[in-house]
Amino acid sequence: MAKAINLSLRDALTRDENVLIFGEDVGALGGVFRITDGLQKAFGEDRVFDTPLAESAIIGVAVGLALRGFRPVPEIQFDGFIYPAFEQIVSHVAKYRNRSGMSLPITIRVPFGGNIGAVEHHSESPEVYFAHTAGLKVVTPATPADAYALLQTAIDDPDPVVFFEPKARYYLKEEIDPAARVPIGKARVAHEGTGVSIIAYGPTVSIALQAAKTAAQEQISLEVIDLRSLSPLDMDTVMASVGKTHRALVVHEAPVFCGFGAEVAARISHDAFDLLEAPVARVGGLNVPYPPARYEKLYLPDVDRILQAADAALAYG
Amino acid sequence: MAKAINLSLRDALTRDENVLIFGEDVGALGGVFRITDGLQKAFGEDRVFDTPLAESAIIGVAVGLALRGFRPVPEIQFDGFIYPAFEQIVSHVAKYRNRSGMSLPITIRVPFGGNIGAVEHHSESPEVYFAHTAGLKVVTPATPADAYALLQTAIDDPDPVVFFEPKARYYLKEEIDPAARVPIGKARVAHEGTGVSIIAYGPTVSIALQAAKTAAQEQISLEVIDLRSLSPLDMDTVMASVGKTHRALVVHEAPVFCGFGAEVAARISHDAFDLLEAPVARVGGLNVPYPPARYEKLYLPDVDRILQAADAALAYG
Amino acid sequence: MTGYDNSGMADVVRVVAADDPVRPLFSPAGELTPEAKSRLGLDAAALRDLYRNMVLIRRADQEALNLQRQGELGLWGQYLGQEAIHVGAVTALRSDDWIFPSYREFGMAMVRGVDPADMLTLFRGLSHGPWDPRKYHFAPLAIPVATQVPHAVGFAMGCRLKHSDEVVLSTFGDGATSEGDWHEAMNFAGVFKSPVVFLCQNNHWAISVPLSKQTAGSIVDRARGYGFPGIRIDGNDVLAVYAAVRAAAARARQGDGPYLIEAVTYRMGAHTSSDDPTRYRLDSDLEAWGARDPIVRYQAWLKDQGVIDDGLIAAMAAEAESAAQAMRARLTSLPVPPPGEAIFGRVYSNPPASFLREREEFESSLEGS
Amino acid sequence: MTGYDNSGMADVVRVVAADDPVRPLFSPAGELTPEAKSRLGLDAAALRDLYRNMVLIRRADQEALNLQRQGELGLWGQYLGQEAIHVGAVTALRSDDWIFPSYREFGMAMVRGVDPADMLTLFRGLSHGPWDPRKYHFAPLAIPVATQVPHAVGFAMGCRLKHSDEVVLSTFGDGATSEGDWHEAMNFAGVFKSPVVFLCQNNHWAISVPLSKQTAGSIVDRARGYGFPGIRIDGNDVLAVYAAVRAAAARARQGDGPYLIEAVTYRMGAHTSSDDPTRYRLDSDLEAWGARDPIVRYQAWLKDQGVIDDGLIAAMAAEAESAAQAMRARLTSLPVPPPGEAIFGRVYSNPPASFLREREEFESSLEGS
Ligand SMILES: Cc1ncc(C[n+]2csc(CCOP(=O)(O)OP(=O)(O)O)c2C)c(N)n1
Ligand SMILES: Cc1ncc(C[n+]2csc(CCOP(=O)(O)OP(=O)(O)O)c2C)c(N)n1
Ligand SMILES: [Mg+2]
Ligand SMILES: [Mg+2]
Repeated sequence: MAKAINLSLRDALTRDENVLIFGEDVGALGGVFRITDGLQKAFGEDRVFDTPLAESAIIGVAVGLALRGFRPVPEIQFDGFIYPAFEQIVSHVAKYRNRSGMSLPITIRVPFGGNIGAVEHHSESPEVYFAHTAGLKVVTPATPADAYALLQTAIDDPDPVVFFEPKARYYLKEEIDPAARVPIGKARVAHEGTGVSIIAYGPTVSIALQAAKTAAQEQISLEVIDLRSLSPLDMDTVMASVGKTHRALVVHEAPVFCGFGAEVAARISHDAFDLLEAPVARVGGLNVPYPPARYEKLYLPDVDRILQAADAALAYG
Repeated sequence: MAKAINLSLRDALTRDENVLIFGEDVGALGGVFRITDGLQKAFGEDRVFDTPLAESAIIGVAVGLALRGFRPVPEIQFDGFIYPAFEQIVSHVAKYRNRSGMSLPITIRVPFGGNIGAVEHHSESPEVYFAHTAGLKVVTPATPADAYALLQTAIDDPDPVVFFEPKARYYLKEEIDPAARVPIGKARVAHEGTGVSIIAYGPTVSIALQAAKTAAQEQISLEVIDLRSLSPLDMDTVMASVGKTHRALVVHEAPVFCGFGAEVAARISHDAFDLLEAPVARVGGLNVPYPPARYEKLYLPDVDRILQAADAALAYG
Repeated sequence: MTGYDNSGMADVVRVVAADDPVRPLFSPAGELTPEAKSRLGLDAAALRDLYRNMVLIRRADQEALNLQRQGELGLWGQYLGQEAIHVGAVTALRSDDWIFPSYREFGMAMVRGVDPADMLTLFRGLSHGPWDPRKYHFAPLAIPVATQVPHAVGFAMGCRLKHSDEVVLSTFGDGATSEGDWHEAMNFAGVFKSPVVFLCQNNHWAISVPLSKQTAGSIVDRARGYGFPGIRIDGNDVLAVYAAVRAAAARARQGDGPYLIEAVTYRMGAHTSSDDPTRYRLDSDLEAWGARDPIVRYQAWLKDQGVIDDGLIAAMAAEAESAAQAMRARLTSLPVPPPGEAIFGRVYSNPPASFLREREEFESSLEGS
Repeated sequence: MTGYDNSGMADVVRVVAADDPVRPLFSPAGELTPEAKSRLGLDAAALRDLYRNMVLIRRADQEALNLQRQGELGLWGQYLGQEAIHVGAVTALRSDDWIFPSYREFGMAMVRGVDPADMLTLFRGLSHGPWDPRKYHFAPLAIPVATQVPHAVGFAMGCRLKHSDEVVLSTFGDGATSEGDWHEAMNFAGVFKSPVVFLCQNNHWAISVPLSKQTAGSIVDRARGYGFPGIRIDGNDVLAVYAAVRAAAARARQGDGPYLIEAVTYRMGAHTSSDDPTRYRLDSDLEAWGARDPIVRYQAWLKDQGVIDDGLIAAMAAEAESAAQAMRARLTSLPVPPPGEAIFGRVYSNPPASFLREREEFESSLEGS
């Protein structure tokens, strides 16, 4: 996926001279995950540049650059370091057009999620903070192909997009079709099934798919929905699936309490009230600060917990 | 309620010499809402003091003061200005004990909510950002008596508490019992009823009560639950009510999408799956940035929207 | 790199841009020198215009306060006493130089040509931003303190990247300098050598917090730490502000980077109409600063120079009076935009389907009621 | 207040604390003067101890890197080249003076007596903070850059409010000075005249970003803007660091407020074990700074002074070697704390019932599996 994102940035830089990439260590180093590898060399220091160590200003100057006619694609180095920029994102990036009529075509790239054995603050899943913030669009790919295509769409979109990259999936490899586009607000059926709908996004999609594979061996059929877009949320695709399965569970790494799964569960429970044959389950992170690396596997949702929840849903009533 | 909070702060300052109050304009001015009126005069500039205009540092120094043995009660002047302090709150206030074993008995006071005819950034409802953040306790009173008693508990609590004050209810008056305490994590039944459970908190409780009164005239019986504590959430009280009514709706000012109501609705829908006779409804702010004052009444939940949702719940199926 | 000797740390020593075209124009105390004053190159008409604009914006400020007291506005924040900064700074810029204000720069916007009645609809609760920033090169008011400063710097970085020669004016209060955003933006401006003029309106107060409790050290001294020059000037002298901003803007325009101007003035009014300064401010301060009123002082000087006479003064006062009445009349007759458009209309350029559905439901619910 | 004259702005002019007990100890280039060196009042044992501690922490640093390469640690960030700062600063403080580090101050913690094997459990993924800060007066490592600086200032404000005489050491890197938190904390320290010594470890790099792209102006110059003095010193001279921190701490202890020390050094290793400096750094830099190695230089000086001989040097090297082996042995034999306690045990002092229920469910689910 890292290569796909790099290629997507490269193509955006080539296609539109107003695209700018900046952030901490994105230049000579090519980013701590090498996502911007080679881009400064190829496009020069005016298009791809390092900034001082200040996230609020990284987003704040992105606003100014957008007002001047650019398409900024700032990088926040890790999920845990987007918080200093929270005011700029919530009070300005999300609301600027509403007060000025001027669009901010900013795409904020954020590697997120755990499972990389990191020290504290490097494994956060802050997506719901942004999904709750009206005026933003929030997306996250689960595959290299989607990462390429969704990032193209995000950069072209006239509105601000927070683009969460599942860093534990950077290693995934896949053929890229440079012509492909994924619209913002469109989920996909990652795996067809009939028994239970598993709603996942970003890093948990591949876990859900593993669960589906394992379940299949026991003749249990799970459908996996990859949301891709959190805000807006594609309830049509979700409801189409639940219309088949009548059972659903949501999976994410963030703590369950007030996590994005709450919105999905509340919506399904409401919209499919008469269809549901089991309560909508939520499988997610524990309601604690992200634990030390040795314990993260116990904190994070895994195949077993998904299968248990699916079995419970199937056994319900 | 303003007077009740002022009295609660006064009593805390008197009772515990380690209690400190600081923030922007809390000294000579007594706060822009006069919540700290007279406190600096009574307790001196060492106990109650103005700070420079820097929210992140206000919370950051609160952490340092707590480590030094104080019980800081910093004030954030308005809901919309807590965002610069987001990193300090999420990465430190919420997580410091987990990494050090040292408790942070900090109570962050935040006037929140709309309906005061203010300009932009002065009517926000950011509570879910904090409710989702493990390590924090998040509370909000709806009455002067609760404001007094809950603030006493919050200040005495060894853990950090975000104390949201419904600023549009500051004018409410009520007798205060200085001996009263409200435990964190305990909701209350604000009005008994049998038809539909209305789950509210902070500024929406009084609207829910009005709705209950209006409904009563049409022989419709609504029960109103005042959560008081968002994190932890008192599901026992909520479920006891839903056990009676089999119908529920949640009301808050924040945008509905990924708002706190999503957690409440998801939980009720899950835990009361077999009891519910209607989908759990959510009545809240529109999914837009808070609008200009002239339009806020159309944005905010009101008695009519609550009654419509209650009627729909009763008519369901 | 360096061996182990004095030059061992040479690479960490950054010399502040030696060139400073502003400093020579001012006395050590921050007063514009008579010599510099005589070289401003402003003809009588231009000198009169500075006066006229100060009179116009002060009268509008007063009228806005009246409107607030009469319930026509929800809030008003006076700039009484800061007119020399508003008029001097904007006049010193090119009309295509962008200005990034905070929330007290109504006067600046007026000088830029924004219709005052339209602007007041913000304080009437009808809009969060009633003008098109592109038309006036005037950004929306920024209410969260200091958050506009990085926007100004980013815009200036963009001007440089586009090889255009506009400069950006970033204005903020004394209190704003305490915020992290202010610092981060100042450092970015220095690192990227952006064409931006930082104008601090030091009016001695941040609501009730006086400068002495707000700022350690001094604001102007901070410029040096960011690698560019700065100067503290008399903010109640319109010609001083004009001269400083013009020189700093010219310097930025020719690629020499940022400049910090600390214009010292005094907030003669309340913080806003919701404020009660009697709780924290001494009347004696007002008297002292009243004696330095920017309009009175400038008027005296203009008379002295024979550039203006009582007839003209009266005429301009009359013009300001009728402009204020016109502003009031227009404001109170402006229609209330339809809710659907006001609440949903400007959130997205490319609104999601679910958002459009919510808007439709909202609008039909209105018809319903 | 003031009339309209030069003193009109007197109230906005803050004079930087005139007293500066540090400056006289140093040459303009930031070298400790021979004269000051001779007056440090450190006996031979104390001088040897500085050397010994530098040797001990360097060897531990090397061993930690080995452990990381062997997969025993998830991450390691070397402080190679910065030992003089770690040892000099901590030695200059009283043991009850609190230290608020960032994430590279393992050496400082060792000098404070924190068990290195325990500390390494953080990088082994076993704990977010393996020591009790109260026991060592050493705060947990702060990973979000610059966020610990306001904590240090708040703690120092608290010392003053308690009328106790501890001072606080706040240490951070060159990159940290770009963050808003750094600025806000510096200003608070100045406004509240807090007993805090700011120690910038300017090692020329923030991961791959060099000082020249990080900092406009110069770090030490910023102190003046906050109303307190600062000095740039040779951070590779343990005696210089010791002298500066001791003098600045004494000044703070007697109530004269904050002081900023910019200790210039060089990061000789990678940013962390995940970093690849070959992508952005020239080997020539390393050579030049290698020639200024703090241990080699100090050893030569000690020999010169006849304070140390080859026998002692060998003995200390041997001690460091066995300490490193002991650290490795202890680390790899430390038990893995039970998950329930490690994940839930320290979140709250007063855990909500729902939280305890979740912990129980979690723990029984483990028994289940
Ligand atoms: C981030 C933030 N915090 C707090 C406030 C509330 N507030 C509005 S104006 C103000 C004082 C600003 O003082 P200054 O920067 O000197 O500007 P002035 O009002 O004097 O023009 C404060 C604290 C705010 N608008 N934004
Ligand atoms: C707020 C924040 N942003 C980004 C990072 C990622 N990061 C870790 S260390 C570092 C560079 C810090 O440089 P400096 O302050 O000079 O300290 P040094 O590593 O040189 O000791 C960065 C960008 C972080 N930890 N915190
Ligand atoms: Mg001010
Ligand atoms: Mg560094």
